[in-house]
Amino acid sequence: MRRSRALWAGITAVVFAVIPLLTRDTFALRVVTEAMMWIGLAVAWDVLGGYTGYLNFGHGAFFGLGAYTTAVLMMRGHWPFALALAAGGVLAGAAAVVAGLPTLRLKGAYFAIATWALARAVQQLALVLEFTGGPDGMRLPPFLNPQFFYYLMWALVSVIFVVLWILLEHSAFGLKLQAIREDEEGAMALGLKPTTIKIQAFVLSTVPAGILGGVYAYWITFIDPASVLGDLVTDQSVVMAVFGGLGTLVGPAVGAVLIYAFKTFFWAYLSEYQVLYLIILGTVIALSVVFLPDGLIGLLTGRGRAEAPRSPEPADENPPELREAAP
Amino acid sequence: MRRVVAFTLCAVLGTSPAWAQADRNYFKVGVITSLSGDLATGGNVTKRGYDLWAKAVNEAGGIEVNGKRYPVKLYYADAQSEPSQGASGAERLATQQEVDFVLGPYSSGVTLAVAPVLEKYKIPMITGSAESPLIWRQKFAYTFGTIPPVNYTGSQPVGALAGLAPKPRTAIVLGSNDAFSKATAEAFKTAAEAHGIKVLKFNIVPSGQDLIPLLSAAKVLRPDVIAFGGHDEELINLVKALRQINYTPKALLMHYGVTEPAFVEALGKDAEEVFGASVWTPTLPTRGDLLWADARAYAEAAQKEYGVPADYTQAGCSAAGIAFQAAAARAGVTPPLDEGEKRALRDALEALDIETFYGRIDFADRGEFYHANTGLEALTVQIQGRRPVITAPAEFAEAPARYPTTPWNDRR
Amino acid sequence: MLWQLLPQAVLDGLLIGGVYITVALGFSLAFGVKHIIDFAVGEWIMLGAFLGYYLQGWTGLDPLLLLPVVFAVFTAVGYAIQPVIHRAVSGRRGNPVLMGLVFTFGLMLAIRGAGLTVFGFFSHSIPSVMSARSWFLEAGGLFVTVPAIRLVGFVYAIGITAVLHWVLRHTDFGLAVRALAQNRDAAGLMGINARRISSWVYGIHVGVSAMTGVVIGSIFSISAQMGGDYTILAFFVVVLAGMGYLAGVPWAAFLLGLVQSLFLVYGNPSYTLLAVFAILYLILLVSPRGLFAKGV
Amino acid sequence: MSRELLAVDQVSMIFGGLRALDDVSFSVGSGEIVGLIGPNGAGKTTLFNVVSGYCRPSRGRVRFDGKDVTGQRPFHLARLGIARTFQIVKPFAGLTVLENVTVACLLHHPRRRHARQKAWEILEFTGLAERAGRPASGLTLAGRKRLEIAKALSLNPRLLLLDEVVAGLNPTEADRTIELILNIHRSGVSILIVEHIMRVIMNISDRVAVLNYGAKIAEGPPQQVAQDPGVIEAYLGEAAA
Repeated sequence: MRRSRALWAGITAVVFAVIPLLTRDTFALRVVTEAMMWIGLAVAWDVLGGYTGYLNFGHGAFFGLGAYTTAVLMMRGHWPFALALAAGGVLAGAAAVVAGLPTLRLKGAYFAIATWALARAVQQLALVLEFTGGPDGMRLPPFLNPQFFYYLMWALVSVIFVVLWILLEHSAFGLKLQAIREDEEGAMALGLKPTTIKIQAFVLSTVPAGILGGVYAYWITFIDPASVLGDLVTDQSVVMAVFGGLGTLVGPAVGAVLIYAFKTFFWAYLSEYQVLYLIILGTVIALSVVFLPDGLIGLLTGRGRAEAPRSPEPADENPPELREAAP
Repeated sequence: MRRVVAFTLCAVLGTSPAWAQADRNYFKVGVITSLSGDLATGGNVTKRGYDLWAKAVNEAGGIEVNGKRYPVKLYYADAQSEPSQGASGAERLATQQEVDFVLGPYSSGVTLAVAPVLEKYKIPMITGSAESPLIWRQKFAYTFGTIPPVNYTGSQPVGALAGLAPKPRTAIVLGSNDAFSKATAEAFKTAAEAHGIKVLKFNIVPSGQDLIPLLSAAKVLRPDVIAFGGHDEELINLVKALRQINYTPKALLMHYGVTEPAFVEALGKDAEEVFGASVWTPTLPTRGDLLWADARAYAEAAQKEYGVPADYTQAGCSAAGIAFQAAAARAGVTPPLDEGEKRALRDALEALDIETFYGRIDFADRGEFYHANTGLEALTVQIQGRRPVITAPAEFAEAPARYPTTPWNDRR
Repeated sequence: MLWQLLPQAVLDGLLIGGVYITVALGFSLAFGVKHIIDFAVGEWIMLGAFLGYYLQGWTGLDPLLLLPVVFAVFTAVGYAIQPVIHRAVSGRRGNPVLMGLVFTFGLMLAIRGAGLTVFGFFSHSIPSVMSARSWFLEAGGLFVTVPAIRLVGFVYAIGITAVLHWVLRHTDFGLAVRALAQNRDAAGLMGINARRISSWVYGIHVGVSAMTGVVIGSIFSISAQMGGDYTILAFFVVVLAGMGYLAGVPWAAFLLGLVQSLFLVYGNPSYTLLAVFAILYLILLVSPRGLFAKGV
Repeated sequence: MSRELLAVDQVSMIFGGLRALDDVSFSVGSGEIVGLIGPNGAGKTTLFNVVSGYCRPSRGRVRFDGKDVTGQRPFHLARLGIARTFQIVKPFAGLTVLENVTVACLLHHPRRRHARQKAWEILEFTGLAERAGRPASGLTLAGRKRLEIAKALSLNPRLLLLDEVVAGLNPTEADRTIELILNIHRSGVSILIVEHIMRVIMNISDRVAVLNYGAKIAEGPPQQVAQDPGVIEAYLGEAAA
């Protein structure tokens, strides 16, 4: 099973590598480039959301932070793109430490709200600062080479995927995250430092978002607080990961491809029904929580069925949070 | 999952049809606008403007070039209020549909992302609604706009207010922190200072902020004018807040938002006598050679087609089509346009100077308004009898400005 | 000059805070009892506001008289939806709190989409006779203007808080709710029907939020996209108060209102929201369980 | 008594107004099995929480192997060699039995592969090997309690705190668990065990300490404690209530 998965991953990667050689269609390249960006974002979100059980509702803030850092350094500091991009990733990771310190000590509920607020705080910051261009945003020098961005995105997303695959599925780190997700108190008894590990996971989740944001900025050539610091990135990453399957790497990737394909199709052919999109997106996410708690991937791999009922007691009442609240 | 990937790949790659281009006898026109997302309201207004133009042109047989008529066919791309989707849409229109020219996005953000893509493919674009001064500072060779930027339109009403008696001496200028509103507020401020009105307070505030503490503090300064840059919801909130603290300035000035029906609908008598800026109203005396003879004719056609009154955004969008129509005729280009013909079309646009139902269209070919339409006269409007009425400049004025504004409590 | 503005700024801050109380009250109750973070709280406010708007249009009555109707309708809606939420949070995947978050997040998107479809994109206002009134008070060189509609909103908020407080403290239902919040198992032993009580709690949350929408529509404006702004307000207040700690809500709301008001008058208005965020961050850093360290 | 491994010195724990532990002192010697008994609410679990670092005592000190470890966090104590089980067993439900134990083995075997090898050994030792691939959530109560022990054991502890690992099991399961505990003890691990079932405590403990209302009321060899009038009264009192 493992080997065949690796094989298929390899084949997928090779297919993606040759696409630009097969087509001269720059629009198709653009679509696939963006799809890959969403794969990277959804998978990165899942490091914290799925593996660690902390829902980051401010994923877009880190994406935007990367985008702005790259843009500011390139435009005001005249840094080369590659360096500015790396700086964007580093800054996104540093922001995760700052944001995580007060919030990751707490229960997931606080974290979810705090990250949501953080996203708005970062957006406000970009709106009032001078060097970010305020509400007017920033333009970057157009470098309109679709192949370049395609390969860059492909390489970055592949690296992100492989690194996460190794760290989460084949090294101790992933296991630690899952242990903390399942029972933080119990994990402490086994020598794990939850807050430290959670902050590491947060950084691991936000650095890719920051880097992808930087690529986005250079690719699209224009960023402003509404487009890179709005709700879109967060909303879509969450939906893609939940729909695809939390706590896996393949799940969010599949979710990203399907939802992005749906979105592209929807807006290419059904744009008269505009706002239905939100309704469909919302309904899909709400229903998948109820009927597909393991996401699409749970359905495909049968993971959902193999798992025995969670506990002999009625799964019903008493969330763990409540029980832990008692001293 | 593999099958899914494969399927998606095929679906994506399979959508690159080879269009028979040889002897096309109609124009392919790309339309990029935001039909969904935050900007969908405005985006759909622009779509109406573009659609109405296409319908009228085709009813007349098409665009007349060298005595022959070529119909137009519109190809849409929904920017979804996202710059990236706008750029993506532009790429599709340029490479798959191979459009001859493009009618542009609603917002300046999307325009700024779309313009470089079209630059690359050398496809001329006219936006009928983006009005941020930023666009024109970028000096895109192929991007034009029919609506003058806000710093061009925003100063006219301030000047008009300064000419009223008794002359307003002091003003408070507030703006919401988004690109359009901030530029509007800055234009108001600059113009006020130029006309000798003292600006007591100038603040840019976060969008959606409850302004009552700020207005309470401002009330103490007793400003003659309160000028505010914002969008519909914020305009309504501002008027309601002033109403709540019961302060009536001599003049309350906003931008185009007051001309939207929603403004009057929401505020009723409190909307009366609020000043605004515009470049076009259905009653503007204009004279057009192409499609519609004057503003009234256009307004009637729009009302008939959509059942709602046309605003200046919609008119600006229809006018963008007319600009292309006129430029194509002058350049003598026929579909499909090759690169040289697109360049000729662009040059013709730059040289264009025509009268339309919308007013004069004359794109600047240099300066800070590069490729924005500077042929128009900015208008001062005031809500009178539940509709926007032109009060300045004098040659277009329908009625004198009501000034100073009737106190809130004295209205019927 | 500056100090003269102080009474007005403080009053405005308190009046703003008053509105925030009811934005956050139902949300805090739902969290305290059901541990549901309701991402859709702003959307309930939006839906309530539009129901008030249309009812006002049809009946011509003052929106403030329509509050009970809106409350009744949306309490029923909340009561009916709770079983679905319950099902979402008690699925096989552990972590009910997070599943509830994701579920209400989906609900939020769907309601917003539906709102945009049905109500369109334009802004409206709910006219009330009170929005045209105000009182000017002056004493000893100090003066304040009291906008009537805002005072109504303030009184409404205090009233709802008082009623809720009374119900929780002095009725059998309130006892059951408190028992449920303390300990579900024990509550079950005491013969309390946890599901029915939960449904009522969520119903009350939705009902109060929707009613608040009408008050907000009378003070400000309403649009199908307004929800997000109020969701974040609710989050702010509840985190400041300590999650699930109902008694902290009014104080947190007032603090938030005062910070905004004072900052708008005495600070740089551009940074108002940033100041609010900074304060929230600092408080979380120092006292993670809210102002009173009483959060769950 | 052999060399002192754990020393609890005049520890008090106050929650609000409630005195959960009142000036409790006792010790566990190296190689000893010490039983901790007392009626419900006597403070046994609280004492466990203090010793394993989940609660910081209001007063008093805890020493482990001669070092003061009062108030140290659980993960530090785990590193020092204190392992515990939980009365309410909560395995990492989404993980398999093997993964559960592997997490614990990571403490001394930082590489996932090595930890997994070690985990297999522990599973063999604890008799869980044939259930290794199953989700932990699917285990029976006995299996879960055993898993708790396996995880604690994986930390290579010098002191093992067992919180009611026998209660609730049927006699056969109980006997097997007792045997496992004795095996662990034989491998050189000191044990502090809380148990409700007298038979277990009396059979395996070298020494027994008795808590009642947060205070230690007796300590000594099992037989001696069983005859202590204060202890009998405490238990009778509970039975009568």
